[in-house]
Amino acid sequence: MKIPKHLSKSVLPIIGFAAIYGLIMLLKSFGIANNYHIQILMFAGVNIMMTLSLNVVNGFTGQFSIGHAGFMSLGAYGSAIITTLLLKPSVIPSSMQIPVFLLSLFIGGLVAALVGFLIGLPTLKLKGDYLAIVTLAFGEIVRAGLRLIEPIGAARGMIGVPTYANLAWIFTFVALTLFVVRNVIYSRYGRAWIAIRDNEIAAEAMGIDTTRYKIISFTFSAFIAGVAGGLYAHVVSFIQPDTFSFVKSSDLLVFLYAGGSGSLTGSIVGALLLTALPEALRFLASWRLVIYALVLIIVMLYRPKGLTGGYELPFLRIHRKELYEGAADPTVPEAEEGE
Amino acid sequence: MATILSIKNLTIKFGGLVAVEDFSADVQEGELLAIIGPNGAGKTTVFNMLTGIYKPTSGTIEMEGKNLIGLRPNQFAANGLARTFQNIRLFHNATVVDNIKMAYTLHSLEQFFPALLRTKSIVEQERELDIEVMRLLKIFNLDQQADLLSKNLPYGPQRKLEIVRAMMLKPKILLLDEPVAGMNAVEIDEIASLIRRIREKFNMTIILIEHHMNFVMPLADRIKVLDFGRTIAEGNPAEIQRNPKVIEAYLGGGYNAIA
Amino acid sequence: MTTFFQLLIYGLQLGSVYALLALGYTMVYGIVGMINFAHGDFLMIGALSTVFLAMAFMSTSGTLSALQVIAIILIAMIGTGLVGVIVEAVAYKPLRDRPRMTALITAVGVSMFLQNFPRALPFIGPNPRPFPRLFPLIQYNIGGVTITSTQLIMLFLSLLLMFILYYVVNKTPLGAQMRAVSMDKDAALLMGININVIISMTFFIGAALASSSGIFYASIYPQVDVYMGGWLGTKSFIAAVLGGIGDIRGAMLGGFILGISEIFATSINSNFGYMIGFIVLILILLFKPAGLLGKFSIEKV
Amino acid sequence: MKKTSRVLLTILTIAVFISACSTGSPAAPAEPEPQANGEKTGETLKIGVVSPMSGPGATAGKYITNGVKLIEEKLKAEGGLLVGDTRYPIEFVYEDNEAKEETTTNVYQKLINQDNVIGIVGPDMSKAILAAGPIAQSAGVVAVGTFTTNEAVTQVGDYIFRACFIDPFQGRAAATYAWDTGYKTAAVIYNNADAYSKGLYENFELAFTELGGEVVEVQAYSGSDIKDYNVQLTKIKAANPEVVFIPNMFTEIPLQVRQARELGITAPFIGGDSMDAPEVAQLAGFENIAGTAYVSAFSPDNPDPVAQEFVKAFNDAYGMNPNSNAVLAYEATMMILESIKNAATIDRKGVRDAMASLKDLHLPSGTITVGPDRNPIKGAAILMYNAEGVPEFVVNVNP
Repeated sequence: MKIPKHLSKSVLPIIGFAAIYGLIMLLKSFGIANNYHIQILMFAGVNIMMTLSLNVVNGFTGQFSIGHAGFMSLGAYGSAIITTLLLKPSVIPSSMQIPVFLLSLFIGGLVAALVGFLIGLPTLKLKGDYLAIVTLAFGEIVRAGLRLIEPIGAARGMIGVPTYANLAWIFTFVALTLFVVRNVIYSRYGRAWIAIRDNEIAAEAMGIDTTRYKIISFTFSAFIAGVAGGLYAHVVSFIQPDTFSFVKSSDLLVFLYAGGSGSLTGSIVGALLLTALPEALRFLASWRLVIYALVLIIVMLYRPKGLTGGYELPFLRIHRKELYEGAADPTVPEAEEGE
Repeated sequence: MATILSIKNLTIKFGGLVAVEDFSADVQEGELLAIIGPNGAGKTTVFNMLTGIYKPTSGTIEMEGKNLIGLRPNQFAANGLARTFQNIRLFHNATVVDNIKMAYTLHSLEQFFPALLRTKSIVEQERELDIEVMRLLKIFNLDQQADLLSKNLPYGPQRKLEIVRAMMLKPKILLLDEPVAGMNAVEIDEIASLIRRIREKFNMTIILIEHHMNFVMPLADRIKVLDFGRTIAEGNPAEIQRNPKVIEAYLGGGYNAIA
Repeated sequence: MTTFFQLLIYGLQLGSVYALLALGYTMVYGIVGMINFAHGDFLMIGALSTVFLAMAFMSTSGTLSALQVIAIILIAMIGTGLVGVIVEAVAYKPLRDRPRMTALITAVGVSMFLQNFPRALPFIGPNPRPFPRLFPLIQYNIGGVTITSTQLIMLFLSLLLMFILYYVVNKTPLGAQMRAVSMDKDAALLMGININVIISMTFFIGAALASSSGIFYASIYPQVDVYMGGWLGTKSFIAAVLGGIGDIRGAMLGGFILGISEIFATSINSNFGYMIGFIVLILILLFKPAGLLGKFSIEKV
Repeated sequence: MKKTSRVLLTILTIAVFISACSTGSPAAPAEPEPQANGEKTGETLKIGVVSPMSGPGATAGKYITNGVKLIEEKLKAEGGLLVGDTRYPIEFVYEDNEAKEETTTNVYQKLINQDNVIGIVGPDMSKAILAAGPIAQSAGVVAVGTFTTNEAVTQVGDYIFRACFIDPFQGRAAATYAWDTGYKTAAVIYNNADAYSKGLYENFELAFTELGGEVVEVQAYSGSDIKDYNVQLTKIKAANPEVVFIPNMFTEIPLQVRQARELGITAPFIGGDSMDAPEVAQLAGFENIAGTAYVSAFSPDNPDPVAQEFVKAFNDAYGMNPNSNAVLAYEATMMILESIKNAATIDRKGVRDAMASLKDLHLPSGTITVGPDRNPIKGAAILMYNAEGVPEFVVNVNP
């Protein structure tokens, strides 16, 4: 039998995610996969979310942020403060732990989003490298600031963040992020962002309030980064300011453009591969990072548009034809396939 | 016929250089006003002022009595002034349909959080929009290329698409900046008929820049001639063709496009 | 008052380092139009090779003669210049007509390689090395303000190099070709300019400049390791942008302002200094959105 | 995008994961069969060694690896570790943690789940073991930090030990030495981005003021990228202290000493154990570093035979004196081996219990006993650089 398209579209990906998760758990029970691989996957998951967040600003809106680790740290600290200092596991019933965890992630995201909004408001009129420098400076300011706040451990960092985040949660949030980012890309907002990216002058002439849509993009991206940061904190259980340095930000840039910017699939592939690669290269001992660097260079030389070269997995695309599925009049205004 | 756009003594200086001086015009509803003149006469500069890209040094732009000076380009668009560009400025990595949908952003009522979840109402709005866009594309028979990336369109259709995109803004005035630049005779006729269709179907007011005479003459109701930023002549096509100043300006400018 | 001038001198010292680096950075950017994240590592190569060269010379004669010093500096500069040319030819050239982000990521890879390759080599390794004293250290005391010969040399050389570079780019035929390439590659090609040669030259000069700044840097902060270039590269990028990227005098100005603001911020409160430095940076850019000397180019519409 | 390359990409992805999944062969319990000399051969035991082999911390990594390699060679020669009448071949697995927390957690997971080690030596940085400790704890694997002097480290859980003393003790040691030498006023320049540096500074100030001394000036800088300390040092000079405390990384200290001397600061310096690296003297310049004292886990001049034997072995192998990094890595490894010997049952749990009750283990830096809080009860030595840039033993500080 044939599954109706609109169903397959929404249901199959969920089944797919569940299947992959199930498979991993199966492999684990057979002892083929172990906590080592699962942890790599968890970091990869967090990196996928971060890369998607960066993709919204750099890939789709065509701005140039190189300080995204700053938002990540805000989310990480924001949520960790709640689960570690305010509502620590010892003081709340275990039944409340998960709600508190989710709440903390949400608040972490909000903090990042708020700051993203405030920093974006004055700075997003800057173009290209000038904006880049401001975002870089922003990241450094956050880092330097966190170092000086004693209650959250200052340079010592925060110890004993409860490890609430397991692979299942990471999977859920990655799926969720993909879902919302895809949706927003195929709405008025996403189109406005792409218009700004492709030709800012034309976008303005076509009545798009570029500043407004840039800020929306920036804030949205910051929120995702914040949630990702929160997850990170609850995977590692120890965070300190220098974890979120410029090095982290540039790693994210690498994930984004090596995977293929402006493509959700690209973010997945880039983050997944480049998180796993350094671990896969362990057998090279001290030559590991040398080879990693070479691989990176070669990838960019042979796939300048990134590994996926703009390809998008079916369930991460919404073709306008799908608008007519299950509609009163399901006849698609005919048009030949392009691309 | 009512005046919808009244432009008074627009002047703009870059550094010391006067690019456009005392440009005035009252644009009547439904008319087609053409601005002609040799290269570097300041025609595009006038358009850039009329769409808020440049802020005039002095002068006023009033749209139905509302002063537009100092507004941002997107606000000019919101007030009903839609333009095309001399050097095509499409959203190159978006499909033809999306290019047009992007010009609808202004009018769209989609809210952010519903958009995140892609609620039913969003899907419906998107469908309505898609239907409307396809209807428009059909009118200008671009519907066959609906799902092509706009950068993969041939040159002619790209220019056409820019005009359709501007139409999607539902403007009160359409500003066309050299719509037939670099086109062959066949394509030129096509654009001409397209403009005629726009006028009768939507009763659209149009301001048009062009120095391609045998394209302008049959279309325009009224023509203004610019030279070195100054208006040297104004009138209906017949008058302009006879005007010695114009001929001087063109021949002086070594221009041979006069039919 | 004396403290003010003393601080100013420290600021100029630090600034001249940033400025020197930013010069090469901004030149490459202005002409090739790419952000070369590996620029800072050229600095490292320059300094590191100087250490080895000095060792070689020392092994024969215990000390270094002025002539040898000059020789060392020249060899290091040329050597690094060649590295720059090779890097460009291998890693950047194929991506010249690609989106600039692509080249940016390649540059990150190159930077990683330039840091980790020597680190992995047994005879270089990660250990920091002392940097030989190439210039005599004399302290002058003017009204309570101390200034060292090294600081003076740094200032003088950074200014000198800036003027030379400015002259080369704006007054020489090579410079004219460079500017042509930076404006419009295709047009330059039609004018019969060999773009590849010009861009190679640009990278050669850029890398050589970086190497020289590495040598001067290490003369002030005499400690060299394979990672020294990373953060400095970022700093010079900041300086170049602050000044108005692509503008040689801007890079100079940006470098000095960055250095001076850092020093004064630190003196206000050493705990917050680092932060204040960056806040100042943001404020400047808010008021000069295209950098200090960069002017907004009105896009042809 | 072409289908072929899409396929290739998928293959690549899978390939990377498979290679990441290449499970290390779990040590199969070999049936101990008696040898000629009546010795039985036990199963191979694996010990993980975590240190920064790349990244700015890589220098420490080399010393740590060298320290452990000494033991590895020795065990190879002997054919393994003799426990009762059974000889257990010992295999060391060295992993790079880039001095990053994230990577350290990965390495711990790998060692524990892939190589199933019986115990882990390192890493050397508090922040790294603070991140990875919980993994060892929950997996029930002994982890012995080498240079992880931050108090909090062993509070992670009862599987986390360390080979070094802790910051409060070290800060107090430095303060006491300063006071006893007769210094009444001190100034401090520290790295407020570095927990180690900050911790030492705080403990030093606490102890020094308790003793009656006064800290007249405190200056900070943010991060190891900073190379210009002129502003801070100028202020310190103005305060004119009798001694300057510089509890910083060995890569930062030389420039600080140099610049201070160039500014005309004549007061002597006191530093923490991170100063114990041969590079420091060369980098700072002998004339500048002379007279600088520091707290060290170990002194090469220690007359104790065990110490001398170790120093000699290290010199024979690598042609240089060992520093604290090397010693502590060596001792951490010895602690694990000793615990294996004493273990009731040779498994992770057994080793942990044995280590918790380690007593009077005679090691190069002295005789150590593991205290109730899993910190070794051990003394420190104060060393001072002489005019030839060689650290000389001054005095022992006991807890």
